[in-house]
Amino acid sequence: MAKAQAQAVADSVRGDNRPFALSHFEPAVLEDALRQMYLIRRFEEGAEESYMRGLVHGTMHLSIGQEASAVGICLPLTDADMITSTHRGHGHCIAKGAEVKRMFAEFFGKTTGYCKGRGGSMHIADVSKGNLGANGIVGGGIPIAVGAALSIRMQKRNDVVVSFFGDGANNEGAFHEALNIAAVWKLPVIFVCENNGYGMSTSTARSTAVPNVADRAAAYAMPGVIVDGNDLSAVAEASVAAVERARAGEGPSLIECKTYRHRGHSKSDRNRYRTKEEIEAWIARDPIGRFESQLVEYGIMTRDAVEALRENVEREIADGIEFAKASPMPLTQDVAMYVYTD
Amino acid sequence: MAKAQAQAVADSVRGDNRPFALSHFEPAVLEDALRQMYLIRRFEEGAEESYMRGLVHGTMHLSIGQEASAVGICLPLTDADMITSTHRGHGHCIAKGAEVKRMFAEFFGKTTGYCKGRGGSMHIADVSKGNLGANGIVGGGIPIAVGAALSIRMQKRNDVVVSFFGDGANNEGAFHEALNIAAVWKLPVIFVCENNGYGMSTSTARSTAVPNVADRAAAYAMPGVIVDGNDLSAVAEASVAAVERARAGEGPSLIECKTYRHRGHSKSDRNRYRTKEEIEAWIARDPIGRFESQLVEYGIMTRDAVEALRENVEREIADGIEFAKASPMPLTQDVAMYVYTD
Amino acid sequence: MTTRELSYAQAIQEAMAIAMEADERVFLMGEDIGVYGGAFQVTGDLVERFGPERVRDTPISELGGAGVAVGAAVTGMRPIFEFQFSDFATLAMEQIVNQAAKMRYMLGGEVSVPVVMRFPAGSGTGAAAQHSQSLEAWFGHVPGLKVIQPATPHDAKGMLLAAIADPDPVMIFEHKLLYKMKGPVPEGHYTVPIGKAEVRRQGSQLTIVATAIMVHKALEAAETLAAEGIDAEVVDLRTIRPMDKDTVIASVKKTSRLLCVYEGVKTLGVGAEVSAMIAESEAFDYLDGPIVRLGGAETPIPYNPELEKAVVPQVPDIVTAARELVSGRR
Amino acid sequence: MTTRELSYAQAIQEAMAIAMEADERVFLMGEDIGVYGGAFQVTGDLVERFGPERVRDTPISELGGAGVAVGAAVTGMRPIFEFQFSDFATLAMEQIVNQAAKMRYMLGGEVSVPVVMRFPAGSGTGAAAQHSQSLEAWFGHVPGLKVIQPATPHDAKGMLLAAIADPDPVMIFEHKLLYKMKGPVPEGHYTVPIGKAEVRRQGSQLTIVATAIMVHKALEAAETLAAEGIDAEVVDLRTIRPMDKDTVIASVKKTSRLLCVYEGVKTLGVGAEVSAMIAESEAFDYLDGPIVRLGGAETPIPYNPELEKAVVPQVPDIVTAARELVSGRR
Ligand SMILES: Cc1ncc(C[n+]2csc(CCOP(=O)(O)OP(=O)(O)O)c2C)c(N)n1
Ligand SMILES: Cc1ncc(C[n+]2csc(CCOP(=O)(O)OP(=O)(O)O)c2C)c(N)n1
Ligand SMILES: [Mg+2]
Ligand SMILES: [Mg+2]
Repeated sequence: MAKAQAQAVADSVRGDNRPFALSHFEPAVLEDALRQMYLIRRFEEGAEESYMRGLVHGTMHLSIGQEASAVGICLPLTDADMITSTHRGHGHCIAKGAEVKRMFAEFFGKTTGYCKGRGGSMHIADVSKGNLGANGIVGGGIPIAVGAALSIRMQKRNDVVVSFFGDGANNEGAFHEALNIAAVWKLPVIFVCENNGYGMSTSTARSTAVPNVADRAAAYAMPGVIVDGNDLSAVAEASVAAVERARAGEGPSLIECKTYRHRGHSKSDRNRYRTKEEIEAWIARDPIGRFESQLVEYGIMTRDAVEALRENVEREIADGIEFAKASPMPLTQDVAMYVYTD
Repeated sequence: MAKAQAQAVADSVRGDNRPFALSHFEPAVLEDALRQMYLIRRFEEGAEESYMRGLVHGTMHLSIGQEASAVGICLPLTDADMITSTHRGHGHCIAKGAEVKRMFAEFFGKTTGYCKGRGGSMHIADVSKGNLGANGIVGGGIPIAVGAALSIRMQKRNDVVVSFFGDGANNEGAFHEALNIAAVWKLPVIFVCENNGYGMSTSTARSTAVPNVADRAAAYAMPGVIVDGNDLSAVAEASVAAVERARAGEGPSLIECKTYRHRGHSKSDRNRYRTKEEIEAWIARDPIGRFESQLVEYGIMTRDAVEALRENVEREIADGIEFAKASPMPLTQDVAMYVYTD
Repeated sequence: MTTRELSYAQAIQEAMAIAMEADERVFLMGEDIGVYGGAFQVTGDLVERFGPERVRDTPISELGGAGVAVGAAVTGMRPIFEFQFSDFATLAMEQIVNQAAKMRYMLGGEVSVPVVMRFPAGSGTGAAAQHSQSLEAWFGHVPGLKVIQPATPHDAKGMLLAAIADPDPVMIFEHKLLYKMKGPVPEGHYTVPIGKAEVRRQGSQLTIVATAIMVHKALEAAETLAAEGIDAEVVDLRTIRPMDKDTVIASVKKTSRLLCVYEGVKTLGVGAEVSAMIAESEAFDYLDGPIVRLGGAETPIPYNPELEKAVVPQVPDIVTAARELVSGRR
Repeated sequence: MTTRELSYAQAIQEAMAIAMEADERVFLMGEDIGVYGGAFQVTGDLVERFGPERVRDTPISELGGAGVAVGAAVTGMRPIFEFQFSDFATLAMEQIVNQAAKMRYMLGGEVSVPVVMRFPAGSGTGAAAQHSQSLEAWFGHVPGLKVIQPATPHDAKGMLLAAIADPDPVMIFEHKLLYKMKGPVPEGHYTVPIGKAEVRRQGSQLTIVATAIMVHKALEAAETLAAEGIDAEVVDLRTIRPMDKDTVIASVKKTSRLLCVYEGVKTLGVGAEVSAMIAESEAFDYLDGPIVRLGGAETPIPYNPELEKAVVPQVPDIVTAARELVSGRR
């Protein structure tokens, strides 16, 4: 990722009272972050529309409203760093460098899709960029991330792993076991809880004994920080600190991004558990608009540049959908390919 | 249990600087507590000897050195209160009121055993006294205890449930999920970690990210207390407080009893992970001698009474072994009995 | 008793409501079964009728939730625990298999474990490999459990009511594609016995033993076969454990040919047991040809809809297999 | 290559040591496999030789541990994960079945998952219902996994070395009562292929297909039968998934009779698949009698030693079943 080459200019600008990300990363990196946020948003809107038109099978979980978390966390990562993702994983995938055309192709079940049509939305991945995959099992990716971090340690590399999961996942045994193992072994992994207030219909208050998921970091003797998950800079700041800590061999961290999903849980949600007011209040705090305003306000981008970026994204989405449509379906006689390696 | 009728005399004796249990419980209850500690010790020594002589099959896990924890925790419990126990569960079983003769019979595989020879040491239980059973699965009893507490709540009863488990168990997902559910639902359950420093050969420092298991109570917003698990009074004090809290509808607690097992983990232990010095230091802190001295010192029992009590225990053990020996073996044609209810 | 048309999901919901009305020990637990109504709207609005204490949303904790249900069952309650998808049973096998199934035995008969667990199962919804499995065979391998797989709304209601009344742990596998299927369902309380298969169609030339959604595919195939002059008997197995040997044996003795159709992975799936049970029974001597199985392909369930269809038996596959079997080409 | 007598446990340990010497990606994980040497002393003193980074004691966290092994495997390592008892796999089915087995498929072939998991299994040690199960059939039902069950020290070493070299997840079921059994084991590196059964004894009148410890009981029974003039062929299945159909079919075509012997619960156990596989194969036409299965009883494993013996097939049971089959009394 380009942004991975970002220079830490923050040190040289002490006294700078711009938001962290703006002083820490090069303008090109910041522009790219905005581009990724748009791309995620428009990708998901495009996927939703394609779903309505019957081009996409099954269900999908949209992260609209949560883009700052995906992009902010991935800002300090290199292509050699890895992530594990969730059922709500489109944003993570794009933030970790995937191409939307191959994502659309996957959603359309095509051979050119990242998973050759075998995985779909819930298993979207771009392994070449270090994304070990979305996961249909809540909490399923967390121990896998710890295993990837163990590989890094045993292979004496300096990379890190980020494990994304939701607030609902923090009540799974897998969360507990994985965080404990990572802490005992001091592995380079960053646990990122995207707390959007609900696991499906169940609010964190009704599911989780503590007010903040980050409060549980104490049970694993690791730092636990809470950030405004709709503020890209705040997310990036927490990520930079945790990534540095991990690269320095000081062990894992837990970051909780407080955020919100604008859409229902999935395609089957009657939305009976959230009020209109709550949803609207969060839409007003849309992470994309906030970051865009910051970039313009601090002179990193002009309005025109923002407009051009948006247009580029539109084109990328339209081209991606065309690519996906034009791509071939897998042959049914190949259905058993990839079950085993050979 | 007789001791359950104990009067809370503590309030009336403010300024009393005797250990908590001595001021809180009637002398008869205290005597019985000492008797139970002896009974556990001698039962396990008897079981060990029987094992050596080939009368007992399989393996067993002795709790010698941990008697104060089992007995102290069960002191405020009634027969309507329930427990779930562990692979190291002989002490819990006796402390919850089981008869040693039926325990020996079970170990000998006889029809008169608590489990009619189907369960053995690892599944020892006396359901009539509220003991839902030892468990071969580390952490397996913890969610079951929460379920029993849910029954109490739904049946509008005023009872409580104690779930015993070891330090090793605190790294199982079942621990995490069960404590969280109990806390969210505010159920009348007391989680008792008998921290004997090791899960098999693995020390808590090598297995657990926090120094004390009780530190994890914060992750479930419940009180977590650490007690000297070899001090019966200290254990009883923590238990009384947690039981009162649970009966008052204030929800679960976590108690960590710091203790030690004198013997190896099971019959297959080469004991390569503990030093002689460590073991000897703990033997010097034997909970039975300490409690016995307190009773004599504070005039609750005379040395002669202690001696008589010991003799009674010897007789009970000897009679129990005779009973077990004389009992019949189950018939192999009955092997499928008790698989289903009918 | 009046009979109405209800969907399979409605029939299950009605069974739960009847049991909860009749017995206050009965309650429901599961993820998002309250205000959300369950991932497949099976619990629907029951929370409004019975309140959140008896229609209890759990945290996302399958192992803990199953264990809580087991603990409640052992101590006097009658919990019905819903897994959101049967695939998540993989997180709770410990409590189901080591605890629920064995507790009565290990404790020498001193307790019973009257828990019901419900598992939405099967493929066909585009949910891919981790949300589409058919794992009933695993449970069928576990003594202490009962395992049922109703194929119609009528049976779903009656077998669930039988399960709730059963003193032992009963696992009920509900094929997701059946939830919207409608069929006649009597009002009020009735039970359909656990452990009894049902002959859905009489026939003389071969026996098709099918489970869950495959029963309907087998019946459809039987119509096609009938048009070709092949007279197939279709047996709905209904219970995986304990299996109704008598009904299957009697059918095979009559028809001399056996085809097993099931969606779970073919190897070591339910049809393996049906086949082996017949091959060691007195019906063996009546067999006029090999015992053929049509089961799920030896792959995870793929996402692409065409691939997804290709990995489970379809009506034409059943027709072809039956035709070959009867004509002696197998 | 020199051949020595080693125990089954020593053979496994030697395989691990050879692999670790040859390939630094190979490492061991599990509960108490370090200084304790493993519950069955299989890892023994390997921690002294390879250090605690490569012989890695885990907390008591089967699900997390299995997941860590999967994650390490996907990212370039070759972990061997020991379950202390196979029964605890019930806690880790999610990672094994939803992740390890399906990850390559779900990701369209972009990764492999070269993890080996070792499961001490079976009854006979007096450890009762939660420490004595034989659950290999469950794993045999899962595409994406390979499942092996070596019966001799020779095969234990060779198959484990094959498993470590295999790019896909391999589950190895080791019967606890075999650990102390001795047999000839060549020095150095060699592999025994996954997916190939082995004819342990040639015979003409019936085929006994057996797994794990039952291979030895079947061989013993075959001696008794030989004394009575009954000539049994004994096939050691060795691999549950993928099953070696050719060897079993060829044997049954020769002998015309099939007896399956396995310790796991009879219903839906490994023998169900062996039986069904034959009943649908070309060997069906060669069968002279029903396919008989001797499997574990439909009970949890009881504690009492006599009861414990009664629930798994013993040599006299095999002899009787074989005699009845050959004499046409079955
Ligand atoms: C083990 C498991 N249990 C349940 C589900 C069904 N499910 C899918 S997403 C979800 C909610 C997850 O909540 P959270 O972790 O907060 O993530 P979010 O959807 O809010 O992003 C549930 C219950 C699942 N996929 N896996
Ligand atoms: C789920 C599970 N994993 C592993 C084991 C094997 N095992 C039995 S006891 C034990 C150690 C338990 O340690 P702890 O909880 O501290 O209890 P202690 O033995 O010290 O009383 C282990 C690993 C088991 N029985 N169950
Ligand atoms: Mg959420
Ligand atoms: Mg311990």
